[in-house]
Amino acid sequence: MEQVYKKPKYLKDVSSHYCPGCGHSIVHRLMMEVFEEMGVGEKVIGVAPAGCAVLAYVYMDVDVIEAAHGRGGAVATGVKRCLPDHVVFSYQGDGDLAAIGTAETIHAANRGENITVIFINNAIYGMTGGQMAPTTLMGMKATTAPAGRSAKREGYTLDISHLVAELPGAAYVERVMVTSPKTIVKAKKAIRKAFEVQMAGKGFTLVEVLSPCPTNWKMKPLDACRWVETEMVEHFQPGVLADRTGK
Amino acid sequence: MEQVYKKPKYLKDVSSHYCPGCGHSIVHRLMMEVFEEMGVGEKVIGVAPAGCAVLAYVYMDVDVIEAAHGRGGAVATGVKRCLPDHVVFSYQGDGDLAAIGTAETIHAANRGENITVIFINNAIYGMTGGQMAPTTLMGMKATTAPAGRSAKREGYTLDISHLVAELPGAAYVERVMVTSPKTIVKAKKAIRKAFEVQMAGKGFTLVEVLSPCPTNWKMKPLDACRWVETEMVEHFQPGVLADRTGK
Amino acid sequence: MIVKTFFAGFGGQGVLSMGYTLTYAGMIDDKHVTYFPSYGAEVRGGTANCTVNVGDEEIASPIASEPEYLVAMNRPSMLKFENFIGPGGLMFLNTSLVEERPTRSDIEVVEVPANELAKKAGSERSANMVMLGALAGKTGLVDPAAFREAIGIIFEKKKKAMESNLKGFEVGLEFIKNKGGGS
Amino acid sequence: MIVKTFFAGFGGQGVLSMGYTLTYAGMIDDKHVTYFPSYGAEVRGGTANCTVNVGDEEIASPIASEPEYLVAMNRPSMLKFENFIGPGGLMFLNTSLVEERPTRSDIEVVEVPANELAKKAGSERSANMVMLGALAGKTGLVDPAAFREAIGIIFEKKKKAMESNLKGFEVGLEFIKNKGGGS
Amino acid sequence: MAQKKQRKGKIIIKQEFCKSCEYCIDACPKGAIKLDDKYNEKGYYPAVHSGEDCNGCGTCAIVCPEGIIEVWRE
Amino acid sequence: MAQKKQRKGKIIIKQEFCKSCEYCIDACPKGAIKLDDKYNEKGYYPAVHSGEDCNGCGTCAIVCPEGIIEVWRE
Amino acid sequence: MRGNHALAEAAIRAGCRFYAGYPITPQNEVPEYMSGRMPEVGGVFIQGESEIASISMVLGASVTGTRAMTSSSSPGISLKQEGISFLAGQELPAVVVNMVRGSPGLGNIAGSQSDYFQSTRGGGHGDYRTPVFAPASVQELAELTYKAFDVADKYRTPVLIMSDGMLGNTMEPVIMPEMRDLKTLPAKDWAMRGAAGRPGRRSISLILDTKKEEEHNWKLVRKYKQIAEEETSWEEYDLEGAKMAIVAFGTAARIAKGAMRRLKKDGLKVGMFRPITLWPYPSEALRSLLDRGIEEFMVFELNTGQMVEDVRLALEGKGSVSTYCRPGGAVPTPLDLAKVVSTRYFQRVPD
Amino acid sequence: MRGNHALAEAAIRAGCRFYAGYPITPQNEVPEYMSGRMPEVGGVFIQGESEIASISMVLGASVTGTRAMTSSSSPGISLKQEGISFLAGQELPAVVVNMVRGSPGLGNIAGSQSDYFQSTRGGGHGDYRTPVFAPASVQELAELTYKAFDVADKYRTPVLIMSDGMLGNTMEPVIMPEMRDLKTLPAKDWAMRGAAGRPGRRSISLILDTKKEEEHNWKLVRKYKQIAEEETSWEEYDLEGAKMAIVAFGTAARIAKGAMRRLKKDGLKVGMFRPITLWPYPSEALRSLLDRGIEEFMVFELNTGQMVEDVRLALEGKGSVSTYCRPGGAVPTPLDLAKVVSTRYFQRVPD
Ligand SMILES: Cc1ncc(C[n+]2csc(CCOP(=O)(O)OP(=O)(O)O)c2C)c(N)n1
Ligand SMILES: Cc1ncc(C[n+]2csc(CCOP(=O)(O)OP(=O)(O)O)c2C)c(N)n1
Ligand code: SF4
Ligand code: SF4
Ligand code: SF4
Ligand code: SF4
Ligand code: SF4
Ligand code: SF4
Ligand SMILES: [Mg+2]
Ligand SMILES: [Mg+2]
Repeated sequence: MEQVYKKPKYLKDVSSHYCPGCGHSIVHRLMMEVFEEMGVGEKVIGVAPAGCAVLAYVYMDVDVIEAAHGRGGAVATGVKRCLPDHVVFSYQGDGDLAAIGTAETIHAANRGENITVIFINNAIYGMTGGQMAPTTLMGMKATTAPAGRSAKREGYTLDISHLVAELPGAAYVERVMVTSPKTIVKAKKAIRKAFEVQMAGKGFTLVEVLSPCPTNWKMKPLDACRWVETEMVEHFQPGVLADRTGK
Repeated sequence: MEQVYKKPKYLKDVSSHYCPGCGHSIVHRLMMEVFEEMGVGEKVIGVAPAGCAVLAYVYMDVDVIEAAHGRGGAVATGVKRCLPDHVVFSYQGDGDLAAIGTAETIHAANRGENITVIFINNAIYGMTGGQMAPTTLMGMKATTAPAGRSAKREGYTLDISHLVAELPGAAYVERVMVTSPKTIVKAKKAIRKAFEVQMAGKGFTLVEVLSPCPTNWKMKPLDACRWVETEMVEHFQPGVLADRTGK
Repeated sequence: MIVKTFFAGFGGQGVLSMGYTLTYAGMIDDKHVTYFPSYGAEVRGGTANCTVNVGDEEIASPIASEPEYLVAMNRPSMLKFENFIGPGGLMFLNTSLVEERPTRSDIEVVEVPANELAKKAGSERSANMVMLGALAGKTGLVDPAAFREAIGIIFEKKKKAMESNLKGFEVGLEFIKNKGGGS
Repeated sequence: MIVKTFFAGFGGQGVLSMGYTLTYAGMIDDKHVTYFPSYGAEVRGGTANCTVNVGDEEIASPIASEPEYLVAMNRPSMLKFENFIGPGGLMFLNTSLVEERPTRSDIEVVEVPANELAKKAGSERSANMVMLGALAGKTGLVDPAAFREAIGIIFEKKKKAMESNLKGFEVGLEFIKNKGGGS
Repeated sequence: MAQKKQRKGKIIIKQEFCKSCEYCIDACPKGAIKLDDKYNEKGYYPAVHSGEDCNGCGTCAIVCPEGIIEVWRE
Repeated sequence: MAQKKQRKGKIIIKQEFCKSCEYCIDACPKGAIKLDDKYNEKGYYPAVHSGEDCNGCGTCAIVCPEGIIEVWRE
Repeated sequence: MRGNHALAEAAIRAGCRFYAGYPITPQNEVPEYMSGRMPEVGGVFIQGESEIASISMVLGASVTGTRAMTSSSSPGISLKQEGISFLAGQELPAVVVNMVRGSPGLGNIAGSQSDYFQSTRGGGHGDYRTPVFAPASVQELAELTYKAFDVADKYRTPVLIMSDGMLGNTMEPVIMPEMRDLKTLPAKDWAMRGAAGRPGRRSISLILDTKKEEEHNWKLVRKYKQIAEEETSWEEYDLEGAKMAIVAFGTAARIAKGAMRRLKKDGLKVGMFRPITLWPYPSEALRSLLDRGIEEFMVFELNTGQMVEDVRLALEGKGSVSTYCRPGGAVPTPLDLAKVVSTRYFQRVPD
Repeated sequence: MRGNHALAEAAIRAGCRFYAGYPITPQNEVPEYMSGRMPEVGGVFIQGESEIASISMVLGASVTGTRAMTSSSSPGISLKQEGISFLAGQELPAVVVNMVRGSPGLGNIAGSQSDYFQSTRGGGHGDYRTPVFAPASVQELAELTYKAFDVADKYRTPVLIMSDGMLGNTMEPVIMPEMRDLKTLPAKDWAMRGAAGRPGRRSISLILDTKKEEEHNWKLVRKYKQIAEEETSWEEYDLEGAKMAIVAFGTAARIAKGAMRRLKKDGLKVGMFRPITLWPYPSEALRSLLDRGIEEFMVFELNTGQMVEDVRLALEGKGSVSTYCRPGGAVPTPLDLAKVVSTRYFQRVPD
């Protein structure tokens, strides 16, 4: 028999600290598969966030820098400008990228920095224990929105990828999810596309991944996936939000 | 004879530090006229920026707080949440609002904070002496973009009002200019509209004013006005960018 | 005297709730108490632990060095924390989930098949309270009446949980009595 | 000895350029020099000033207290800075733009109709160099040859400006000589 | 149509605050403002009534950054 | 159409890393995975081959967050 | 009550009606508690988009005269330094809580005292100081938070609470201070609530005229001197007849108390001096121990040695100072400390 | 050359090939110069969207082994504190320039030394220290900037240049250090340039295990000790036979030199001790003045009194210390200082 699937080369053989069914783990694996398939693993420099993925370097066998919370876009900019031929990514959660890191995200995109941002949207602050994120859905409860998010008090669910997509520096922006075999395959394609666009020097790329956080949503993993597919997509429609690669 | 124009009540009778023909002065006056006409002057609390308008309180006879550079959106939020019946504005330049203050601007808008932001876009850092702003036009020279802004190096001209307008919390967003009698009258109407929307409790309002900075553009005042009307409007089209007041 | 108890297990096993109940009971029993849960990123991956100090004098440090009692609700906890216990200390081991036994010989192992007992008593989820009953019975750290009162207050608004927890606690207490331990 | 000169006027009058030229000339003349312009928000509203120290020893502080020489290119500068000058100091006053005279009697006022002289010499814009020529002639602070060299270098790439500036400088120098001042 | 009677107006400019931006001059439909030929305290040539008739339309006041033009009309 | 011959496959799950999320179970078109009835080291009931035929489609590997399923196919 | 909850509830009772903060371990329970509690008392809770936004919101709230608070932990507190400097410069009251973690960088979330310098020497720019309270029990966490609001208002200054995750997450019985009636709080005649019937007010820190800025600086210095005279606070334990003093604050002092019990049993005459305000530092009180016959000082800190500078400054070269420092979130046991102390004791203290 | 330009050019010559900064007076000439100069040498200039973004970019650049710098002034430096703490924690070299202004808050843009505490006591969170260079002339501004890059690389630490707008805007003749050939710079075997032929590297500061974080902290302490041994630097003026020493740094020292000339003329025996590194502070050298018969010290600072603490710590209670402090951007003249010094001199120094 022939082996049709094995752990990708750049994914280290250690057990992760992620909760059961966490989307972070899936995305880590997809990225490592893509690097292996593209043959770029040894040219990759990644930036890890403050967030549940802070320990990404424990799993990814590529160069990884830990950024201060929210500063991934700026740190990656510094790296990429010094090493323009390397493959540089910033991996960020929704709090990291869309709250404290708003300015760094918008401006890295607006400068058209030739980097790839992998944006894990789980509509919550995972690492710190379930506080409200900018991406938290209306009515959804969080430990800092115990009565459920209301527009009057907490403001609206923020679609930051949409804002990024409006910027001329954004070469490719796509939203995907990792909730089923089909969506996972699609997510991987998007990730690969983003890195290819970066390699072609076309500018800023971002892949937003709608990602289950069973722990803070207080759901079973499979229920969390169904919730993404039914509730989250209502506000965050998957698809290509910007494609300026033709130019 | 009857007096048809006199200095508005809330504009103090002192000579300003602004350069000849500076748009800041015009906008100050328009705001004070609006407060007088609306009869709200004694309920106004304003937030001044770091920028050429840092001394706004010297001219405006209303309560004024000086914010740290870029934080006007957040300071005004703190004020308004404590005094919901007062009229609260944040007055900010393009560096203040669209560079260092990006996160505060986007999130105040996204929360639908019931405040008014007066945004003076002069495509340059005025106070610090002509450095590039996020709003600097492509090809335009600045002291930190001596070869002229190029997308590859400095990124694209940022239309932050457009981003703000995309947010559901933004009740009213309009872009105007202060370059001629006609545009000034229009600008005043927009400012009045924004404050009326705030008084009606409908959410975040922003008026972007394309504003001449003859000094840093190295132009005569009248030439600066013509430059706004011909060059700046190419990228920053005046008009209503968002109106969610119907709801 | 200050007595330190360390509780460990996976997140789902109600480990923090065990510690909290002991703390509350200690307070009712007019003791000095501190409760210190594991917090933050440690919690990822589903393990949880907490330290409870109960004493008749002011408690210096809420965290435990060489606790007198260790409650290990699963195998990883037993392995990881076995060496924490002070010499002569007790390990309360949930033998429903752990087959092995600790290697140290200077501690006493109190074997409690908590999940089985709880299941028998009606709800496997109250295995933690079974264990707490065993701890209360074996050590006499805090008066059982105080435990009952504490459970009553903590679960005031969840009658069903209160009942099954109280039941679990009694089962554990009973189990130890029958086993001949206890103070 | 360190001699401090303070230049003031509106932005458009080439005030900073006067100071810069003096500094450069001082360097060529092998003196210790510092040049310190007004900067930042002070500059809004169109006024400008700068301090130049020239000496034969290391210069402690680049800013001027009680400067020996004040160059006032307009009325507000005269009024604002008149009290800065040390007793016995000189004020070079641009009488083309200022009708009044300072009230202090312990300073000497050197009246130079700089704009008029410059206009006559061909370009009103070189009024600053006229003034500088007068300063050089009156004080002997730095050798005129060094000034000429400095202007030559600073305006190397702008031949027309260089020529009109040189001309202005000579006119000022001449003016003072004829006036009978100078060292 | 009968020709409308030209209304009469008057302006007062606080010259010492004027910065010579010329906005009022550019805006005045009647050419009723010009720059003075003497510097003011600040060193600017301030705006001044040119002698042409003013109609009191107030346009100059609308554009003046310094807010120093007062306008009267019959 | 003739019925396609079912291909044969095989999976190996690194049980000690499994966290019992059940994604593989849900995803397997053949129902070839179930949860084991014994806790693993981490305290989870790990996934295990259910006894049903596996066709080596690899779907389980695609969804497994831990990347611990290896798949073979004829 | 859990430390973080006790702190939050004490703030509410002190009249805090505005809280803005951003999540960070180990103080998440503060914003979480506030998010539920503020609406109950008609106050405002906002989760800011960042620590910077949060402290800026607090500044805005404070200007209106509202008692306002923010909280964070080390990296987040670094981000607030500009804001704290502005609050100090504009003379606005506010309470800023720092649940310190092991650092630099992201560090970890364990109990630490590594931000002592930052807290006491104004981590922000410029000539200013902030009162810093260092509680050593959950009870004191509540009491000092309560008091911090009064001190902040009285002197128009930001006040820091410096504690750590160990205290913040410890649950202990607490007697809560009473709920303040907002109407009884002293009026703030400087606050902005609209300029009805008076000229516009300003709250600024840009003072371009160097003479005026210098005057402003000296005015602040006078205020700081007054705070030093009136608010310096410390506690002494068993110092009567002691031969050696442990100097420790916060969590470290708590551990030291445990160590002292052991040392006492062993017959050692060791007392403890516990600064409660880290700034103003109780220098005179500490120096006076010399007059009381104590020559030997051991500074015990959960960092690499920061407060020891204040101890040295206070003692002015007199006495003998040693340290036991444990940085990085390492929290030694009372026994660990007792061992170090007794070694030193027998080396140095003459029988 | 203007101070800010000299600084920027010296950085380029030291091999700096990455600059990110955000405008703020009085250091705008640094980014302005860099924006034109960097492209000429094949380096990178970015105007960051904020000070925080800028220092984060510098961190990214530094990880790749590129010599990198950022610059700002007081409020902007407060915003960089988190980033500086991260650089220190991740042991990454970088040069951070602070052209201090009168503060707190927005303050003004005049020359000031009010960020002494912030610079020397790690305004950011955690147990770290950064070397701080304090130049006193435009020439030294260039030289110390040049050196800062070497020190940063050698010890893998951020290095601060603390100066002010007076020096930054002063034009003086400067002899520029030579242009470094980048190939001659020592290799950085820790830098990330992709993981070709080796496992992935990491540059981190999150160390959840408190034991490891404690070890990391002690490792940093050892490094700081080494820096203190090898890099401490100061200058002495006329101290031989002096009866009194002025202690001053940077711009203040420059003014003091002028004052000394006057005092010398008047026959006073006054020397000056000028710390060049503010951290590590030249404590031993200062203390040794006691052995050289100097008992009287006057600390002269352009703030409300910050360095005086380091002087007191160094002197360990010996000698007599007075201060002349001028905060808020006020810059006294040599004469002002001379008067204060001579008053004190005649009070204290026995004939
Ligand atoms: C300056 C700073 N503020 C706050 C934190 C605490 N913190 C760490 S991760 C995080 C947010 C995590 O949420 P998200 O970015 O959505 O990532 P997730 O864990 O959900 O993947 C926060 C607030 C920090 N480390 N640094
Ligand atoms: C934290 C901080 N960074 C930088 C500055 C310096 N600064 C003051 S105003 C300003 C920008 C001015 O530009 P803009 O906001 O466009 O206002 P304008 O002067 O053009 O009206 C800058 C960078 C500051 N005061 N604080
Ligand atoms: S808390 Fe949520 S995001 Fe974090 S590891 Fe667990 S499931 Fe994943
Ligand atoms: S610099 Fe520009 S924006 Fe500032 S006052 Fe002058 S003209 Fe106005
Ligand atoms: S009021 Fe009208 S007509 Fe009269 S001066 Fe002004 S613009 Fe001209
Ligand atoms: S518009 Fe005003 S400031 Fe400008 S020239 Fe006319 S009067 Fe003067
Ligand atoms: S390879 Fe396909 S058939 Fe086999 S177990 Fe996996 S999902 Fe099921
Ligand atoms: S998907 Fe992976 S982790 Fe989840 S149950 Fe299956 S094998 Fe276990
Ligand atoms: Mg998240
Ligand atoms: Mg601007």
